[in-house]
Amino acid sequence: MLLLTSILVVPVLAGLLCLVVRPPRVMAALGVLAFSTTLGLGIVLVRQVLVRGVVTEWREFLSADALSAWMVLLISVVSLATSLYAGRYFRRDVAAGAITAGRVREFHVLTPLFGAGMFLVVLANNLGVMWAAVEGTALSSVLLVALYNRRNSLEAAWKYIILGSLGLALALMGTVFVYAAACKNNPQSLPSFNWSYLMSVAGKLDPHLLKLAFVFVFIGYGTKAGLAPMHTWLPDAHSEAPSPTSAMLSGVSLKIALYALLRFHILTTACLDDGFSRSFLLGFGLFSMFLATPFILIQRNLKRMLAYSSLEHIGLICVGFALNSPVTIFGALLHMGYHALTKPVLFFAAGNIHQTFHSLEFRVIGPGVVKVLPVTVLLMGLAALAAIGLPPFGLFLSEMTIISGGLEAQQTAVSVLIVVALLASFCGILQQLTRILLGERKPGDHTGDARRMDGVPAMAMLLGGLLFFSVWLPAPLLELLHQAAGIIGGKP
Amino acid sequence: MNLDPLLLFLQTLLLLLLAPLVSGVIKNWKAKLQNRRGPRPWQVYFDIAKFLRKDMVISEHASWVFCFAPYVVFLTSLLTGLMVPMVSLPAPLSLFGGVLAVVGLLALGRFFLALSGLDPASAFGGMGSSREMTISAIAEPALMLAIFTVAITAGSTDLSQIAQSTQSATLKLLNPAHVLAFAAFFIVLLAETGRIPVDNPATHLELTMIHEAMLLEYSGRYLALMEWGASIKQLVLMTLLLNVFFPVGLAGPQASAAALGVSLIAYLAKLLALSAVVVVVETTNAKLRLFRVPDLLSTAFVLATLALLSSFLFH
Amino acid sequence: MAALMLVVQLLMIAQRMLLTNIRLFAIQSFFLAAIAAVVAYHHNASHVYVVAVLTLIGKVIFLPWLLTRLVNRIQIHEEIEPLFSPPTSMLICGGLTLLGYVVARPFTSLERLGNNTLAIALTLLLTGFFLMINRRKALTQVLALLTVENGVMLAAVALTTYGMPLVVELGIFFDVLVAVMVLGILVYRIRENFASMDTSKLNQLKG
Amino acid sequence: MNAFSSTLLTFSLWAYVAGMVGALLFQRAEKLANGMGFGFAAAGGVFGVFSCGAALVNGTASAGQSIDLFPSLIPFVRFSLHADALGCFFGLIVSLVGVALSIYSLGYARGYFGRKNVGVLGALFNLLLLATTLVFLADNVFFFLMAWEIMALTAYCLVSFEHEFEETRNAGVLYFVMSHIGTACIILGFLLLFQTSGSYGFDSFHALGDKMPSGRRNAVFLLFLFGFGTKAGMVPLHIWLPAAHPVAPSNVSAMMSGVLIKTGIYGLTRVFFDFMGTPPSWWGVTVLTIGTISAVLGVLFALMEHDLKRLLAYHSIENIGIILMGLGAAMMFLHSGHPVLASLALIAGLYHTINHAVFKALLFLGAGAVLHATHTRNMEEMGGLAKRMRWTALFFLVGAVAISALPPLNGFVSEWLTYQSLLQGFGTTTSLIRLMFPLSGAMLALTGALAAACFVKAFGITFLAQPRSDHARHAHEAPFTMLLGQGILTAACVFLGLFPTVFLKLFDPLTQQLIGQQLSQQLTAVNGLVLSGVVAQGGTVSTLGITLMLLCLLPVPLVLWVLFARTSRTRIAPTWDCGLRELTPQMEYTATGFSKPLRMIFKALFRPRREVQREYDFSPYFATTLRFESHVEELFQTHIYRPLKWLVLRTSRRLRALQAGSIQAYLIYMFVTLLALLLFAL
Repeated sequence: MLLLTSILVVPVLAGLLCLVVRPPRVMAALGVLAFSTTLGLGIVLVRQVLVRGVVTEWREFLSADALSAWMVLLISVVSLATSLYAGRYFRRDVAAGAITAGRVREFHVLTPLFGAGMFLVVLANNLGVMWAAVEGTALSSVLLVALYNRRNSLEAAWKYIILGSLGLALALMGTVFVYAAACKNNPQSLPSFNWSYLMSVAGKLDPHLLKLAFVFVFIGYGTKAGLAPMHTWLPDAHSEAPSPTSAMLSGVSLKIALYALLRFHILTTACLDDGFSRSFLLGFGLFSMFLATPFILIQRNLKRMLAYSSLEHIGLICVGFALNSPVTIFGALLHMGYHALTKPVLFFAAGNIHQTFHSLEFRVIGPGVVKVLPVTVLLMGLAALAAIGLPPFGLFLSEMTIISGGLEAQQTAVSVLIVVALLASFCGILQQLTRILLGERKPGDHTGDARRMDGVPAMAMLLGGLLFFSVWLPAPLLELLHQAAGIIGGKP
Repeated sequence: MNLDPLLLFLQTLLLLLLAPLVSGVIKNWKAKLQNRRGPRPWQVYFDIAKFLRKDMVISEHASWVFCFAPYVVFLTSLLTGLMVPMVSLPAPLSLFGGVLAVVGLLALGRFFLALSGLDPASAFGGMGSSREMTISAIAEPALMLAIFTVAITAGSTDLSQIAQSTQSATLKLLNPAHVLAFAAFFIVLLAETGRIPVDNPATHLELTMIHEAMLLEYSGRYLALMEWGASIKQLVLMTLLLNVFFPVGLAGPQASAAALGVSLIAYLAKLLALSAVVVVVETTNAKLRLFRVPDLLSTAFVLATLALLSSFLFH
Repeated sequence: MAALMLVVQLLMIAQRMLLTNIRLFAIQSFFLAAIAAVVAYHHNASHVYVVAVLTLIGKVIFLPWLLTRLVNRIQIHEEIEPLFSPPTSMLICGGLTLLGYVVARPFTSLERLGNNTLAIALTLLLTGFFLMINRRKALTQVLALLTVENGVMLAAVALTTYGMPLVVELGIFFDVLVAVMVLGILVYRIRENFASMDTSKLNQLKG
Repeated sequence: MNAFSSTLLTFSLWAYVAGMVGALLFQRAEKLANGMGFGFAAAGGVFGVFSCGAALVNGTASAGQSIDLFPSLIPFVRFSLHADALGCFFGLIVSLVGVALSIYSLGYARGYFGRKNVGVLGALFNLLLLATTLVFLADNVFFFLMAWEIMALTAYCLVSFEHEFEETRNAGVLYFVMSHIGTACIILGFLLLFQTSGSYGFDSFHALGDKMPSGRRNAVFLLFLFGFGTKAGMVPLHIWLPAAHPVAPSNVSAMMSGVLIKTGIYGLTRVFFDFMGTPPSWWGVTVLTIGTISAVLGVLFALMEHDLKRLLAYHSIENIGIILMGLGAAMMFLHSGHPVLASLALIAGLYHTINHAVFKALLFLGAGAVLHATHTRNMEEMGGLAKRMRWTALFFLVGAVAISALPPLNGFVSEWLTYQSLLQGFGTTTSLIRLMFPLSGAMLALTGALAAACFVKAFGITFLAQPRSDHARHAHEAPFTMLLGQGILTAACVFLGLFPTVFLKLFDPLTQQLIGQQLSQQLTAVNGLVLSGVVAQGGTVSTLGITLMLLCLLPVPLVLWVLFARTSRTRIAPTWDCGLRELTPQMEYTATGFSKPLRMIFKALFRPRREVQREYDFSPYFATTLRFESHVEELFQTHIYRPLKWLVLRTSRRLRALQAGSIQAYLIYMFVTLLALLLFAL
């Protein structure tokens, strides 16, 4: 059976179906159906990858190794949660007249396509196709960001698309250079542009050209992955998009771009076999972590704060990869997963708060949200504790893994810097959230229609998963992660 | 365990009887020095007896602490007396505690004294307790340091041990460390026994009194216990100074009756001498303002520190 | 011929009128198509012809037509006020060109059609980038983006033996088309909401 | 640890779990939740006491191997416990205090019925006990850190339990932030150890310090001192403590002040005496100095408080200081190679640890009862409670005497041991450092005296004299469970005070494990009646003897009654009021007034500020209304923390300009980065 193909096709079909079906409930259901299918397929894929190492289809046009399988899982889970949450969310928005039914349809059409694009990114073997797919995700998501036709959301969307596609143009330049390197290698025929092929000839590629290529690719995909200082679109887009989309952007989309970057990183390292690309990842990762913290400390807007925290986590993940010891890479991959399970919950909760208080400004929301939305606050609190790296949640584990791995690799200074950055963001998030979540409502505020149970299934699903995987990483998953770490670390 | 019941009994008796006399003597000599006739030395006995006979008036606001305090004050000072060698080494109860226990027990007495001052809801009592605790607090480090200086040389906190080691090397008495410590302890003694220039035992002028202020609400037998306890405490501290810092003529263990007699006489002589010094100091000095007292006590602290330093140098 | 593209680029930077800019872009894209055709003829690689044709249809005919239509639709012909004054921007572009040549020098070996196309491609990219910074109108930023794309395509044609594999070419081509459409939609909406296309008005999201 | 102890231990852990689950399940039914939560907690405590006690008594503590609580399913983490002597000792503390607190809470939590969710309170309380116990028993870095963080988190939740008040929220955040800063240091410290040992098990860290390069060794020392010191609340890292302890529910305050800050002491002991090998001399000196400073400053700040619970919180800082003095002296002795003295000092410190746990918990429970009765923490509104709450007053008085280090109670014993070790320390070295011993001894004396002054104020103003407000006037005695809780701790105070020689035996396995000495024989004389210094003729004390003698001397006054006072009668009359009509509460001495002299004497430290606003008709001496206000400033707040915070926030605001919203600027960032990287790549 065509496993990879079906992973790609199922969401596309769901998206196209949404064009024709009428009732919004059905559209939402279609999304849930599609992504739960892909999740199932993803699990099958994992087992096949563990058996065969690499799964390929269409003469290696599509191929999946451990790394891609891991990403497939993340994409499916987050998208599933999103489509679970989106149904009620938009019903409420439509009821409140914040958005038209047509736009809701747009969402239900675009979200699966967005997902499919991300699947293509991780499954495509051809680097050019991968580029096209990334561009595709950017284009589909920008319309989602602009879904509420408000001034702010348009502004955010505009910045997102301009910076994003400019970045991607640079990435394309880089990709072209890589291909050029491949051509220079055998001037006669039209060489294959498959990552697997390039890896096989990596040793013989022109190092200069590859360096140049990596610079462009780094800036390009780095922009999409929100590495500072190319991150500037990120807080805007994440805060202005409808919460389900924010969840997907923050939960996986960043990591997909990072995945694309990683592929080139692996290639470059294999060719140059020095710390060239690693130093990029390290520097920009740390810079992102440190740039994020002051913005968290003095943030006034809930979703922007969450966005900056994503920025910091991405930075941490990059550093994990850059430290390049099996332990840290493993930790970084783990961190990706846990973060993907955590961040959407926070954005969903933010969505509920937004719909109840009609604002995301801390001072407008004011203290005492717990009195209005106890369940949401409980789940949000747990997710926040996870996000700031407290046990028993897994992020604590992965962070500790990265830090200790760094010390093991004698990178004491880096580890100390990581700890400091994490500490600062901890203080910020704790202080801000305590300020709004706890306390007593101020008299005479309009908490109009508080719906206590909104979005609980989605959040509970993710948190449950988080807790479960925090205390138990099943053996196949561990094996998968170790293989993925092996791929990145260059030791298969 | 070496508890000699006879010795214990004798020393208890000595303490009980000698204490009022000492304060009587001091009062008397003071009057003489000020060209007054003054009360007879044994007047204090009569006072105590009178207090004991009188009815008691207890404040309506007072709680059980008020009635409990006099016993604590009296008994603690009596007990400390038994831990200090008076006429013979070792002190009857030296086993039960050395200098730390003595200081601690006196502090316990002071603690309840201060509480009883607060209990009747009178402003005077509160003022008295506040000042008492303040002064004792800043007197404490000087006291400890002075004692440490001798204790270190003896390598023990047991008063009898200290006295013995001091006795064993008499020239140590001229050791600057020793002298300085002696001076420091003397100043602390003045403060702890509520003497001029720190406190004026003779006055009931509200702004100057400290110790008396706490006793204002007491009458009858409780007052007797308080006064008596205070005088015992004074005797104990003086004895401490005399026999620990200046153990001349102190009888050693298992001494014969004659030796005991000699040492008793020596002790009384030293006691009278010390009282004389106290009297002179009290008459020649004016009472200090409350916020000048810390300066005096910090002087004591500095002296003790110097003592420590010099003992460090001479080791 | 690549040099001509650069000249056009510089003209665009100097030029202020919106419609003229669009036409200049069309011309530049035409040159790109021509280069592609030459390459195709040179190595008679059939699929590079496809690229040439696609470029011709897409970037020389369709996109300019679309943009012109958009311009007429939202009625903006007013002047574009740049960030830097024309002389300054000219100087900067000179610097960028220099940088392009410096970066490209080590790779002259792998140039198929000589006269350092790579350098020009890089310069196109950089100047396009600069153009984007320099202009405030939403539409000109789109144009600038497209010129950057042109630079990339030039590199693609120039550096590689037979251009990229067809799949990739197609993918890229359609992505560009869709991108421009999406951008068009956004421009239109922005125009509706802000009654202007001045991106410097888009500065509400801070912190 | 033999089978008996380990079984009981597992029982106690499961009891906590059960309490947690039960309380959460039945949170709708308050009474049931209350009973479940605190009942199970008490049971767990009892099990814990017996388990750890037994392990220490029959000396099998250190013997046992580490047992896995349950198999680990994630990499790096082993959920392994190892109840060695040190762990057991601290386990004993937490369980002992836990029992009393749980019983007390049964009554105290009723105050929340209908207002707050008692189920959550109970669950968190159990979780706190559980986590704390695990902290003491964990045998693996990751597991330790997990327990540590969960403990901190639970404490945060409990501190902000009454989160309706902003003061509470801020205090909670401050606590958690400080605690987390500490944790970061601890993490780094452990990872540095791991860098050397290459394993996460505590067993691999034993005496690791000797194998380390001195630079890293010192780094580890400082990191741990900072990290655990923050948790312990040593000066100058203490600022969170007086903020967080008062605002928590009183049973939690007691838990935090009694046990939680001791986790810091546990960490220091574990690291310095188990991991770090023989320390260089400056470590001991540092710890001793910090200890002395903490002790003195803690009590001085306590004196200035008239919020009863804040006062107690500051005293925790003081006592931590005293404990640190013991530890520091021990380290200095280890350096100079006097294991016997080292163990004496260590015992002094740890003895004071358990003593402080007991009497501070007792005092906080008393304060809780008072709060429960008068609904205020402000001493100026109390008074006269000794008549209205007889038992509470008695218990509080015992606690006060104990904490003031007065004989014959337990505070005196541990301070006596400290004095002994300091005194003997003078002879251990010939360098100038030895002057530190007597000087810190003198400071200890000062601390003790000031503490006495402070508790005369605390007890006198709170419980004696006339009520100063209607709250106090209508106060009522606490319910039985609350009294029982206090009673247990009071009994513990008396036992630890009167029978130190019995208790000292428990230290043998501990000192054996850490230093290789067993002192209980040397420390007791006259078949256990007397506590004696370790060196011959070093001085002896017997609290039991003192108590007995006091009783024996009691006849003296009684005889005098019989002789003289047969006929005298006793009248109850109003206090002498200088001829005014009557004595009103306004005329009493206030807490502020009581501490005035010391405030004046230590002016330089307190920087007192006073504002008097007087409104009068014709002469300022006959004011119609008078408003008096007096503050002292916490110099660490004003000189370290506020400027630091201000600096950080200002920098952040400056950086905010980067994200000013102009897309041109963003493009320029990208452009510049691109150019920079291009140049870098070539």
